Amino acid sequence: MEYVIEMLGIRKQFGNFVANNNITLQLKKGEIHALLGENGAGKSTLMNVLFGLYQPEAGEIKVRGESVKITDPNKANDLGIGMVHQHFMLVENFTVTENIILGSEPTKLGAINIKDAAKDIAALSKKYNLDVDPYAKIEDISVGMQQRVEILKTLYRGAEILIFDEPTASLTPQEITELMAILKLLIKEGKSIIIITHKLKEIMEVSDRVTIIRKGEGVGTVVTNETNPDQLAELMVGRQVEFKTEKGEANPTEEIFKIENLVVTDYRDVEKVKGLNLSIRRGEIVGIAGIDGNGQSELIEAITGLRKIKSGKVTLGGKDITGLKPREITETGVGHIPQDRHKHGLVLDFPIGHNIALQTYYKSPISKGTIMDYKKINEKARKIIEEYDVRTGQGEMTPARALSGGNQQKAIIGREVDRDPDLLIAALPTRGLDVGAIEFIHSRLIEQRDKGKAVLLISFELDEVMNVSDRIAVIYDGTIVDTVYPKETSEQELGLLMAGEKRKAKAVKEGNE
Amino acid sequence: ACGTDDEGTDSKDTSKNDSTSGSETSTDAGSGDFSIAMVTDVGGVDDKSFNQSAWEGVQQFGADNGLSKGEGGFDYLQSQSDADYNTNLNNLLRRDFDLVFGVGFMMGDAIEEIANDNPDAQLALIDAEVEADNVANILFKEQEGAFLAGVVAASMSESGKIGFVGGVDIPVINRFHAGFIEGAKAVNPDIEIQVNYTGVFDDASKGKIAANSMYSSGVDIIFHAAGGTGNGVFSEAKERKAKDKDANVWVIGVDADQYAEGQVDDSTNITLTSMLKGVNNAVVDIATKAKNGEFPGGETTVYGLAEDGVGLADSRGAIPQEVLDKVEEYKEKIASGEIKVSEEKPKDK
Amino acid sequence: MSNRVVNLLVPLISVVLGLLVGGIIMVVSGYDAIDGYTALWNGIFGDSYSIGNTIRQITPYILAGLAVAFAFRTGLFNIGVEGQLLMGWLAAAYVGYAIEGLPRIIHLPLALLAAAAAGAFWAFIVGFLKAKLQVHEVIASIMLNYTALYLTNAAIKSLSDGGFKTPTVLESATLRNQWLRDITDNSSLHLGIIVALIMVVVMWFILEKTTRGYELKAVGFNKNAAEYAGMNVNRNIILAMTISGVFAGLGGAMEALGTYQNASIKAAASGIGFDGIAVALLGANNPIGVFFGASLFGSLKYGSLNMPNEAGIPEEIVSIIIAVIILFVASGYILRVGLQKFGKKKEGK
Amino acid sequence: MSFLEVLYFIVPSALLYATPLILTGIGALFSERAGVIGLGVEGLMIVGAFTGIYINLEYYADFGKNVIWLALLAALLAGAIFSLIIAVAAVTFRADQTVTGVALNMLAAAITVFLVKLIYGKGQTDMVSAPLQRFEIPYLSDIPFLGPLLFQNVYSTTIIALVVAVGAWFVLYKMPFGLRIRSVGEHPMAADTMGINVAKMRYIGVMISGALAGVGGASLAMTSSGDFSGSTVAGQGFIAIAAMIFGKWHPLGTLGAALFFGLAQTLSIGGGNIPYIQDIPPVILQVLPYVLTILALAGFVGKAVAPKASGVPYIKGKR
Ligand SMILES: Nc1ncnc2c1ncn2[C@@H]1O[C@H](COP(=O)(O)OP(=O)(O)OP(=O)(O)O)[C@@H](O)[C@H]1O
Ligand SMILES: Nc1ncnc2c1ncn2[C@@H]1O[C@H](COP(=O)(O)OP(=O)(O)OP(=O)(O)O)[C@@H](O)[C@H]1O
Ligand SMILES: [Mg+2]
Ligand SMILES: [Mg+2]
Repeated sequence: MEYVIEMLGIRKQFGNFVANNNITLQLKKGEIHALLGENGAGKSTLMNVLFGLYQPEAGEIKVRGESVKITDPNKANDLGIGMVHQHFMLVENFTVTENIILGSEPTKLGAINIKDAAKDIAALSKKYNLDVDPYAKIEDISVGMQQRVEILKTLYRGAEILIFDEPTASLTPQEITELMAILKLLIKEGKSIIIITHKLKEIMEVSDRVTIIRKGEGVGTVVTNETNPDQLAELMVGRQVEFKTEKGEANPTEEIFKIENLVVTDYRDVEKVKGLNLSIRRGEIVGIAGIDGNGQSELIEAITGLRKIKSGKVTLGGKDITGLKPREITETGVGHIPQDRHKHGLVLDFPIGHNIALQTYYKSPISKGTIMDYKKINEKARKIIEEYDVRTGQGEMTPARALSGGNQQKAIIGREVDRDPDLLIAALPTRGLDVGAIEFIHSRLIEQRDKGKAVLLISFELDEVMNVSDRIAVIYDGTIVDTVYPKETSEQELGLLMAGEKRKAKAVKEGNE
Repeated sequence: ACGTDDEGTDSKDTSKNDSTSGSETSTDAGSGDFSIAMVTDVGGVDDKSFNQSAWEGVQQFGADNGLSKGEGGFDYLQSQSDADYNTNLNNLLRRDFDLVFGVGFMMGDAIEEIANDNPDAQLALIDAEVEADNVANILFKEQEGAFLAGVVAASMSESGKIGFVGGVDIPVINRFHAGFIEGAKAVNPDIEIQVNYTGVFDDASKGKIAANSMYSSGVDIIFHAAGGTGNGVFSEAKERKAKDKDANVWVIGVDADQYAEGQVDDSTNITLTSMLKGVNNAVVDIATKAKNGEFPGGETTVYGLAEDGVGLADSRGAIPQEVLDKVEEYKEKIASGEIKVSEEKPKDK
Repeated sequence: MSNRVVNLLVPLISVVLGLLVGGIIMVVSGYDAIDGYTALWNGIFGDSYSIGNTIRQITPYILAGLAVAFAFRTGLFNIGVEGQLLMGWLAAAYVGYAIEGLPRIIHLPLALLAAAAAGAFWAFIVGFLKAKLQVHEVIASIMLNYTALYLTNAAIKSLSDGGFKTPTVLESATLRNQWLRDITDNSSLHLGIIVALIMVVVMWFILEKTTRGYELKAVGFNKNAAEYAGMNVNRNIILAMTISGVFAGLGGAMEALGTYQNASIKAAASGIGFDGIAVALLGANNPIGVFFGASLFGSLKYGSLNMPNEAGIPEEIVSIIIAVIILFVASGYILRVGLQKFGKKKEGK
Repeated sequence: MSFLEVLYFIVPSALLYATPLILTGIGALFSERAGVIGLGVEGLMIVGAFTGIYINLEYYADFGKNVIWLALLAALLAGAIFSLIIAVAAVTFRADQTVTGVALNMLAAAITVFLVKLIYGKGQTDMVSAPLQRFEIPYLSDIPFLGPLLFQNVYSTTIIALVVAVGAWFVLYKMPFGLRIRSVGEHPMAADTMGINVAKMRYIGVMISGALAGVGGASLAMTSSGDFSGSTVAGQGFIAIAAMIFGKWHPLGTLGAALFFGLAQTLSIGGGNIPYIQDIPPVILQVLPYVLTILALAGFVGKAVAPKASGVPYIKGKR
């Protein structure tokens, strides 16, 4: 048996905290090896050790049978190891080419030979079917393309072993499909791959073997063909996990939220939402399915008051909230779980307790007049931490930054739900979370629904939309092209709708009538 | 802050070792002697200007009376900022110096306060006036010296254009300005005089640009009263001279003899002359009076041309005799009171 | 070792290391370090006069430090404290002498208020430019520092009819207090220290107790999240800058109504604003920390005056020491690592 | 003055004033591009000014007029070495970079004056015998209009500054080194994963800032004041930082901004001799350069974006 990588008994400590304890992972040549574990289990840490970003306290690493010390990423590159990180490692204001050649730039007379580099990259991207524009700036391209750039970075350096840390967390289903194809192509070209993902479906689909770690300890390695998602989940969490969130029938009552002919432009003044109509009733979850970039962000920003509305009308509980300030809208009864929890959801430098007050700091009982009551805030924070099972180091005084993504997300949801809004907008609420956390968040959304609230769920993941929503509105090119019920539709049909296909068909049909 | 005027020196005869270096501090002079000390403003005793001149006077007095530096003899303290004046004055009084000088117009308030708090102390204030019985005020008629500088400049100018570069626009500098203009106009009523207050005493770049602008427009002689800013005037003039031997550019220095500042090379110097302000002589004068029990407390002593308090430095041949004669002529008229020089700069140029 | 102990040890060790470096430099330069530090100590604590003046020196540093710290806490770098302080200085002096016939209980607060308003206005410009026109606050404030210097100089000139200082503030507006002077042997200690201490509490209160402070901090740390939470980001930026300017302006009032009793023309920046940056950083941008930072900074600065006086050592040595202390405090990370290792070794034994 | 005379005076003066700003501003730019705030350039300029003047005074006897080159070189080295304090504190010890810069400025000002007192026994040096001097560029200076405007009164340091500006642009935007240094200032972790030694690049960036600010300080001292004292540099380092921000962290932008300052400063000081301008009250002229800058920034320059990671210590593995 030929192993290209062997990590034997790896131990990595941060201070007194053991992130990896005696973990073993063996990668066969030409296989796709999945690495599975809960948030904070130590997956990224293990891979960072392999890539030379961290030095292990104990253990041995063998590459192609030879024992090596990977002191820094340079060394990893030399050994043919490339890594696509969980958070992209791209310089935003560099071009694709610049990002790829950084550190091993081809030169002509001392100057960077951008032209030749771009040509090489174009050739490489053709060979592996990784479509990129060599001259585009990173900040201008889609997440999917950014990921392709990341992959090209490793290939450009001649990597034979590729590590993917949660590559699908921020991709659209289409992009995920493409990525899976690319992975298989890479294997065909003789590469070996380690992939971290929380999505068991993907593991089942693409991997050959799976290594599972739990709380920093290796649980074992299984052959994909000989296992199933339930077993994997159990190995990962240490108990049985329910996938499909338990959900009763919805009892929608009166219409509470209504969007009429909404038109919104983006920062370049290009129309992104083009006459959109939507309504939500109390006691129902409406999921918005769609491919990223079809106006979802603009839609959310418009209804929460963060972006100017060009025309149209938004009402909540009969009250016209069109063009109101964010605060006025929140006050009317809107809760919002933002898409980017770091950027918009939290003040990372505040303790988690202070973050709980972010929407309500100016109101009794959190404050009296202009005086904050931090005792009350902390009390409330403790309540939410307890209720939502937010795992913190030092309770409400833990800096938000020090929480894992899943726990940050739980805190945000706790904060928003606690305000008891009539409408809860949840944008990509489970991105990057492990199955346990996902399950928890989903059941909270459903709980809201059952309390008679309206929930608007925006997600790129069909699974999530199908499982959680009571009604699915498909967004395409700035309008809702169709509304379907999860039970009456299939992923297939949704996919077509999201790609704008069915609409045409329907339109033709309607035209014929 | 304000090193009031100017700068300039004959660095050769400045004793280089009156530094703050500690070795000589604690020497004790024979007690019973009359001891004096001074507080500089932010310039310091080597500012090539009136602080330095005052310190020379203090040392002179010390030498004349067989005193040595330190307790019971003579000493100084330097101020880093306006906030230090009180403390420095007070520190010296506590060390029992018999007479303490405050140098510079900025020190007026501090002297007044210290004088009121210490009615038995004897203080002297240079360049400003306060009302206190135990303070001897020392003023100079800068305008009279500047008048002579104006006479020289107007007489020597070939282009009929001369310039004045000032530091901050304050009364002391205005006196230089006023005298210079009156002197120049006395010789040549049609002379064009460019005036530039740079607004700072410590930015040579500004002095340099100001001088450049003046020389570029045909000015051939610049009188400066701008402290460190004036360094820029010298460097501009020297540069022009270095580049073109025939360039007709001159600077008139201020306060001390600024001949050294004008040295271009071994044979060339662009310092026409300097307007001297005899702070050193005034210090010796007042200290001697005090020692003899004639301390002019509560009075203001003004040093003008008549008292040899101001004057022109040796021009080392740069100024022809006939001009020197003319200067002498005016000097007498001013000293005798026949010509009275204004202290106020002309309104609106 | 517990975190709290480490947090206390880091500045302490820094101070010790700074003094050590200073001592080494003195010895290498041929001075007597023991004499030097004795002089420094005496300069700070030697007698009631020194203590009084040390406190007086600390006062504006506290306020300048608060100004910088407040801005930092709200995500802004106020390098313009210097200019705001000058504006406050002038405003306090003007109100202090120009408005007659008011009782002290009204006049003094009014003069303080004027200073606060002037400083606030000057800082408001910076905040406004940043919030509305995306002008980087660092350039805007550097430029406004110079602008303030020249503007206040021109204003003082015209207020004093061509002189260099405004009239002395009236009795009804002064911060001077005879009792404070009496107990400190006529030092220039004034009531300003009380104002400064009150402002320490005010800053703490605003930031830690009020909803506004919560908003300001949120905007400072994460504009986007603040906007999502319905806060008006632009208004908060402007407000943060303006409040910072209030502290700076009051710093100017300390000088105008306490130390100098007037405003006079400055040939260069006062330096207090820049020192305020160091103070804020020494104090970790925390109001209580600023108080200690200013105390350390002000004591060393003031005590340094006694080094040339008593030991003949240039006072620059103290600035070197302060800079080294700041560097060590800033490099706290490495000290912490060292302490942790040290702590472990001890535990191990 | 005639219009032409005015121009012939303004342009060379503006260049003179701008020269140290260009050098220092671009120095600061290298530091910030590498992710370390350049606030310490004021102090580095002071070190350069002191070193330049000291060498010039001490070695004039040995080298004659050529001593200026030795002085500039020494200032370059002194600046680079002194900047190591920033590098060690900010990069290795992860110190707050603003603090480090402020402390360095204080340290530089104190140490240089302390040394002057120690060496010369007084608070300022004598004037140097070999200041930097203007010269004419042969042939070019004979070109009508442009000759007197640009080529008749040139300082070697101005030429150096222009070369540095263009060179910096080339290095930063065309060479591997520049790509790497910028990557470290934008996204050090990305650079790290690409095998770039973040600490090393930051050290280099800081030391380039020290070297250029050192030359800038020396050139300032040797052209304008001719001596060294505590007030020789007097805030020019901060103006240089302003120029760098004004120039949007771009070498040619910095060059433009520095020239703009030079022009505004010249207009304000020389304005007294220029028709129309001479009727403006002096205080307006004095504040003109500063107000113009603010107006320019507010009016049309727009938002400047600092290198993303500037001011943030890089700690491996930290998010
Ligand atoms: N730089 C660090 N310093 C201290 N502790 C760390 C550091 N990085 C990770 N940890 C700790 O190590 C644990 C494992 O982190 P790691 O990033 O490997 O988790 P993960 O399995 O990748 O999680 P996720 O699924 O959320 O990506 C975390 O719980 C965290 O407490
Ligand atoms: N420098 C650090 N110090 C302490 N904990 C850290 C550090 N870096 C990472 N961690 C912790 O490591 C854990 C996992 O990190 P990781 O980046 O994988 O988080 P995550 O849960 O996937 O979040 P997200 O998906 O939002 O990035 C978290 O608990 C995080 O807080
Ligand atoms: Mg991870
Ligand atoms: Mg994750």
